[in-house]
Amino acid sequence: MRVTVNITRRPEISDPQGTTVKRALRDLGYSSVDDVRIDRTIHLEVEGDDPEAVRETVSDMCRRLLANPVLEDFEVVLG
Amino acid sequence: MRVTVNITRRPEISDPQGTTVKRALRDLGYSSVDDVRIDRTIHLEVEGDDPEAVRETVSDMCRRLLANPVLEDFEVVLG
Amino acid sequence: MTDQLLAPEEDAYIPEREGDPDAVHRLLGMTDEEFAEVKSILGRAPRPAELAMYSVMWSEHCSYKSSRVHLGRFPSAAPWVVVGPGENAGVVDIGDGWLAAIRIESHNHPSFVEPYQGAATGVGGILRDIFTMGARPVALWDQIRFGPLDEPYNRYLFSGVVSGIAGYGNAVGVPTVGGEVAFADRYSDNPLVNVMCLGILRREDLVLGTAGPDGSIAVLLGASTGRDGIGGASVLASASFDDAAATKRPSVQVGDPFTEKKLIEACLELYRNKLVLGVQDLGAAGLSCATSEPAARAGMGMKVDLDSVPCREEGMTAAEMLMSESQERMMAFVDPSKVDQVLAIAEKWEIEAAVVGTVTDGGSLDVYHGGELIAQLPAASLTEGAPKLERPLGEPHWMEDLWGNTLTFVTPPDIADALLRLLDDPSLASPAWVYEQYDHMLNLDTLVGPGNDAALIRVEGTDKALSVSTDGNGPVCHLDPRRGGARLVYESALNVALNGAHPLAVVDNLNFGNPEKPEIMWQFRETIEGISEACEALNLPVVGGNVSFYNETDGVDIYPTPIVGTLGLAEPIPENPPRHDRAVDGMDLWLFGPQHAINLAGSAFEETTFGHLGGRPSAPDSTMAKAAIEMAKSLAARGLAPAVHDLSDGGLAVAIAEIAIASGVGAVVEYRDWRELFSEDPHRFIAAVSPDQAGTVAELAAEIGIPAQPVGTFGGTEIAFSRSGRRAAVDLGLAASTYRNAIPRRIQAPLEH
Amino acid sequence: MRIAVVVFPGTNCERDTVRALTMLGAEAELVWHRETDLEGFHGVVLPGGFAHGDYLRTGAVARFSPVMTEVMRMAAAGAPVLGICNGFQILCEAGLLPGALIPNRDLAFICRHVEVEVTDTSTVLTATAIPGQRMRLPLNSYEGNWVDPSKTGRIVARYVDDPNGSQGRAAAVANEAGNVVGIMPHPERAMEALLGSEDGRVLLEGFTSSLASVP
Ligand SMILES: Nc1ncnc2c1ncn2[C@@H]1O[C@H](COP(=O)(O)OP(=O)(O)O)[C@@H](O)[C@H]1O
Ligand SMILES: [Mg+2]
Repeated sequence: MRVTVNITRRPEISDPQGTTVKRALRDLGYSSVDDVRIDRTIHLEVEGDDPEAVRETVSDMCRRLLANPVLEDFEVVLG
Repeated sequence: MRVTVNITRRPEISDPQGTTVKRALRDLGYSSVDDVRIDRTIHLEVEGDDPEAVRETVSDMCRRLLANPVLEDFEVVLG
Repeated sequence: MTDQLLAPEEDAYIPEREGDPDAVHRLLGMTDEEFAEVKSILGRAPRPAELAMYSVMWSEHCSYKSSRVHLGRFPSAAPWVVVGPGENAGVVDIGDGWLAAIRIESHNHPSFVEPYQGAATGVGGILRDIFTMGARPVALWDQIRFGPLDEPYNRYLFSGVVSGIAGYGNAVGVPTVGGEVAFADRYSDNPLVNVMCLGILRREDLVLGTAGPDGSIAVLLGASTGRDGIGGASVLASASFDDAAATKRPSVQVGDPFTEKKLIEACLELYRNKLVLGVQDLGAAGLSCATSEPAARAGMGMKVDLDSVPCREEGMTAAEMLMSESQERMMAFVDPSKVDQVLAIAEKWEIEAAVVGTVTDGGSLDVYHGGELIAQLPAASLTEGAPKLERPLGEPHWMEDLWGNTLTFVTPPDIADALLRLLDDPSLASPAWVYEQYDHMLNLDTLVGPGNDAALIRVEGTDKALSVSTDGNGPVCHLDPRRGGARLVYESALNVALNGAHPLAVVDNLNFGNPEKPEIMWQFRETIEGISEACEALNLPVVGGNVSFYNETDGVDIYPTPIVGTLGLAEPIPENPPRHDRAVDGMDLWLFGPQHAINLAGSAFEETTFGHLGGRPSAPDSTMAKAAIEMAKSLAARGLAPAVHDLSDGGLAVAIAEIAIASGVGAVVEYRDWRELFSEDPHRFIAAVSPDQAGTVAELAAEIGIPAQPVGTFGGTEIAFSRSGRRAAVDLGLAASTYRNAIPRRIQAPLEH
Repeated sequence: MRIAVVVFPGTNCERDTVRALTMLGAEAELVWHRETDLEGFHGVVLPGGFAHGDYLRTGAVARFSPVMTEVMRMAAAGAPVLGICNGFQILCEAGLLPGALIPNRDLAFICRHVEVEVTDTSTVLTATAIPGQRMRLPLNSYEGNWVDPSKTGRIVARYVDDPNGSQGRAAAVANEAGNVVGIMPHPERAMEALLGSEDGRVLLEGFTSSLASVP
C-alpha cells in the first residue's frame, strides 16, 4: 500500500532554507512571494491491506525515526 | 494565495537517502516496508488573485530556481 | 548456460543503409570506420551488447584515441617511480617503506550538465583511483574554472560545483586542502572541474588493476547497478558541450559519499588482510572497463555473468548493465579460497558484494545474460585494441597576430588603482569563500593548508611531509602553449619547494578544445612538448594524468588549459613551515630570481586594467628555475624566512599584498620600472626575512647563484610602492576587504539554472 | 581509564579523536556501532563525521545503532559522555541532550577556526577550564545551528561571534547532570600549535580527568 508522510517544521523553529529561498526568489524579481516554507515528504510502499494497521505502523515509524519531535510535526496519508 | 509545489526526484535517478532510510526502518523491525523515497514540498504564499497567472509565475520559479531540471520533476498545486 | 553465441542473424546489429545518421553505432558516437574495425576484429557483425562495449571503451574519454600518440612523449621513468602512467594512479617511493599515490581527473562535462552531482561524482571517481592502488586517500585538491560571476548561470555553476565538492569530500572524510579557482569568458558554458587526490600506503599494501591467474574470482563491491550515467562520463566527455547539455542530460549520476566511505574502509580492510590479487574501480564505461582492462593487463580473459550483478532497477538490458556508470563500485579479483572472507568484510561494512565472474586463459571476454552468451570478444580489443588517431595538427594562423598585439604605455598607470582592481578580480582574490566550505583539517596532518602556495601534508607518525601544488594558466597557455606548459611545471615545482620539499613527480590534466581542429591538436602537442622539456630539466617524471577534449561550445574552444600538479617530499619536516601569514613588522622584503622583469604579456594586470590579452610571455629558464627551487627549499628547511610567496597572477604587487593582508602588516617597496610590479615572469618569489638573517640569506643566494636582494620592508598600515620620491599607497584595511569580499559580494547576487 | 570512541558507518573523525586522547595519555579504543557491551569502559566519545551519511536528519539513524543502548546506560550511570560535532547531533537525536541541530544560517558548510568562550565549568568537558576562558577551535559543520524550543539546555560554551545562527550562540551544551556534553567545534583538532591552536587540550583534559570520578 502506498503511504505518504508529510513532515512539517514547527512554526516556532527557524527555517534557514525557507528564508534563503525566499530571498533568492525576491532577488530573481518575484516580489509577490510573501512566504516560503520547505518541508519533507516521504513516500513509502508498505505491505498490508488493513489501512488502520498500516497507518499505525507508519505513525510509529514517524515517532521513532522519520520525524524529530523537537522540530517537526507529521501527518500520515494513506494511498 | 497559498501555493504548494511538490518536487519529486525522477524515478531513474538513484536516491541514496531513500535507500538508507529503508534499510534503517527494516533494521528497526519494520519488515513490511518495500520502498522509501524522500521528496521536497515547498509551501509558498504568493500575492495575486488570478490563479492561472500565479500558477505560471510559480512554474517559472520552479524552472529557474526551486526544482533541479536535471534530477527532478515538479507539480504546482494552487491553494 | 549455453556457451554458444546465438546465430548471427538472430540479433546481430547490421547498420542501416550507409550514411544513415540514425544508425545505432553513430548514435553511440562510433564512426563508420570504427564500426568496420569492430566487424573485422569479430569477423562478424557485433551483437548489441558488444557494440555497446566497443562504443564506450573506444570513446575519446576511455581510449585516449586522439592523445595516446602524444602522451608517450612525457618522461615517466625515475628510480623512485613505483607505478607510472597506465594504472589507475601513479605511485612514487618516499622512503622507509612508504609510498605516495597521486592522480588527477577531469569532470568538466558532467559538471556542466549538473554542477553539484557532476563535481561530487568527480571527487568520488578520483578517490577510487587512489584506493584501488591500496592507498588510503589523505587529501584532495580541486581546480575549477567558470565564466564571469556577473552571469547568474555562472554563479549557479560555481556555487553548485563548490557545494558538490564539499558535500562529497567532507562526508567521505578526505580533506580538500587546496586547488585553484579562475574565471574567464572562455569558460562560460565550458566550466572546468578537475580534481586531484593523494594517497599514502605501505609498499607491501600496493595493489594493481590486474585480474590475476586463471580461475581468479571477480567480486563486484559497493553500490548496486542502475541505469544512471549510461554512456555518461565516456560518451559525454567525448562530444562538445552544446550536444552535452541538450541530449546527454538523462545520463546524470548521483554520488553517495556514504557508500563510498564504507567502500574505502572495506577495501582497505581487504588489503590489510591480503585478500585481493587486483582491484579495478568502476568509472567511465563501468563494467565494460572493469572487466576488460584488468583482464587485458593480465593477458587473460574472463567469463562474466550479468545475472548475478545486483541491480537497482528492474529489467535492465545487458547493454545497459555493461555501460552503466553507477557510482561507488569496485571490482576485486580474488583467489577462490578467499571469496568467503571478502564477502564477510563487505557484509560488515554494509555494502553489496557479488561474485560476477571468473578469470580465464586465452584472452576472450565472454559475457552471459539470462543464461546465454551475449558477448564474446578479445578483452584486449577494447583496450590496447582501441583506435589510435594521428589527428592533423597545424599552428593557428592567428598566433603571429596574437604575439604582435602588444600594449605600449605612454604614461604609467595609477598603481594603487591597478592593485585594487587586481585584488577585486575573482581569479586573484581570496578563495576563502571556496575552501572554508571544505573540510581541510581532517586527519590532523594538514601542516600548511589552503590559502598558501602549496599544501604540506604530514605522513602520520613519520618525519616526512608531502608538499603538493597544482597550477594552471589558460591565458598564458593560449598565448604560448609550449612556454605556458613548461612554466606551469616550474611554477608548481617552485611552490612545492617553498614548503622545504624536494619535487619528486608530476601529474597533468590536459583540458583542451575540439581535437578535430588542427589548431587544437597543435596546442595540445605544444603543451606536451613544453611540459616534457621542463620535467626533463628538473628530472621530474610524469606519473599520471588525464585528458579532456571537446571543451567547446558553439564552436568556441576554451583556452588550452593544462593543469600541472607536482608532488614533493619534505624530510625532515621544517619546524615552522613558511606561511603567508607569518610576516612581522620590521622584517625585510626580499625578492629572489630575476630582479627587473617587465614583460606583461598574458598578465592579470593587462587583463583587469585594459581587458587585453596579447603579446608573447617570457620563455622559462631552466637554470634559473633550479636555482629558485634550491633557494626556496633551503630557506624553508633552515627556517630563514617565516613568510614566502611565489610571484604568479598579479606579479610582485599582488604577492606582496597577499602576504601583507594575511599577516596584517603593511609593506613599503622600492621599484625602478612600474612594470616590475605587475610582470608575471617565472622563477621569482618573495620572502619576509628578519634583518639579522640578511647576511646568511645573501650568502646562501650567492652560493646557489640566484639574484636576491631586499626590495622593501614590512610595517605600517599601507601597502606602498615608491620610486625616486613618487609614492603610491593602498590602505591595508581597504586592500584586505577588497581581497576578501571579491567573491562573496558577487556570489550573493541571485543564481539561476 | 578506558574510553570508547564509537565508529558508526560514515563516522570520519574517529582516528583523530583517538590520536588526541592518546596524546593526553588516555586509553582510547575504537568501538564498532554494532557493539552491545561497553562494560569496562569509563567514558564514551561519539566523534565527528557523517554517521549513516547524515541522511534523513543528521544523527537520526545513528541513534538507533545497537551501541546506543549502552551509551544511554552509561550516561544514566553518570559516566562522562562526549559528542563532538556529528556526535553532538546524535546525542540530541537520542534525547540525551536537549534541542536539535539544523542547517547553518547561511546554508553553507563552515570549516575555519572560531573563538569560543567557556560559560560553565561544572561539566565533564569544561572541568579544568577557567570560567570565561576563550579558545580558538576549528568549526567544521553544515548542521551546527542548535535550536532548543524547551529552553532547558545548559550552554557550557558560546561562540564569541555567531557563525551559524546557533541559539544563544551555543557552541557546547550539557545535560542537567553535566556528564553528557555535546560540542560543535572540534577540540581534537586543536592539540598542536603547528596546526594552528592547542586550545582543545584543556577541554579533552577536562574530559579525561573526569573519568576518575565515575561511580
Ligand atoms: N595527460 C596524461 N599524462 C600522463 N598520463 C596520462 C594522461 N592522461 C591519461 N594518462 C594515463 O592513462 C591512464 C588511463 O587514464 P584514464 O582512462 O583517465 O584512467 P581511468 O580509467 O582510471 O579514468 C591513467 O593511468 C593515466 O595516468
Ligand atoms: Mg580509474
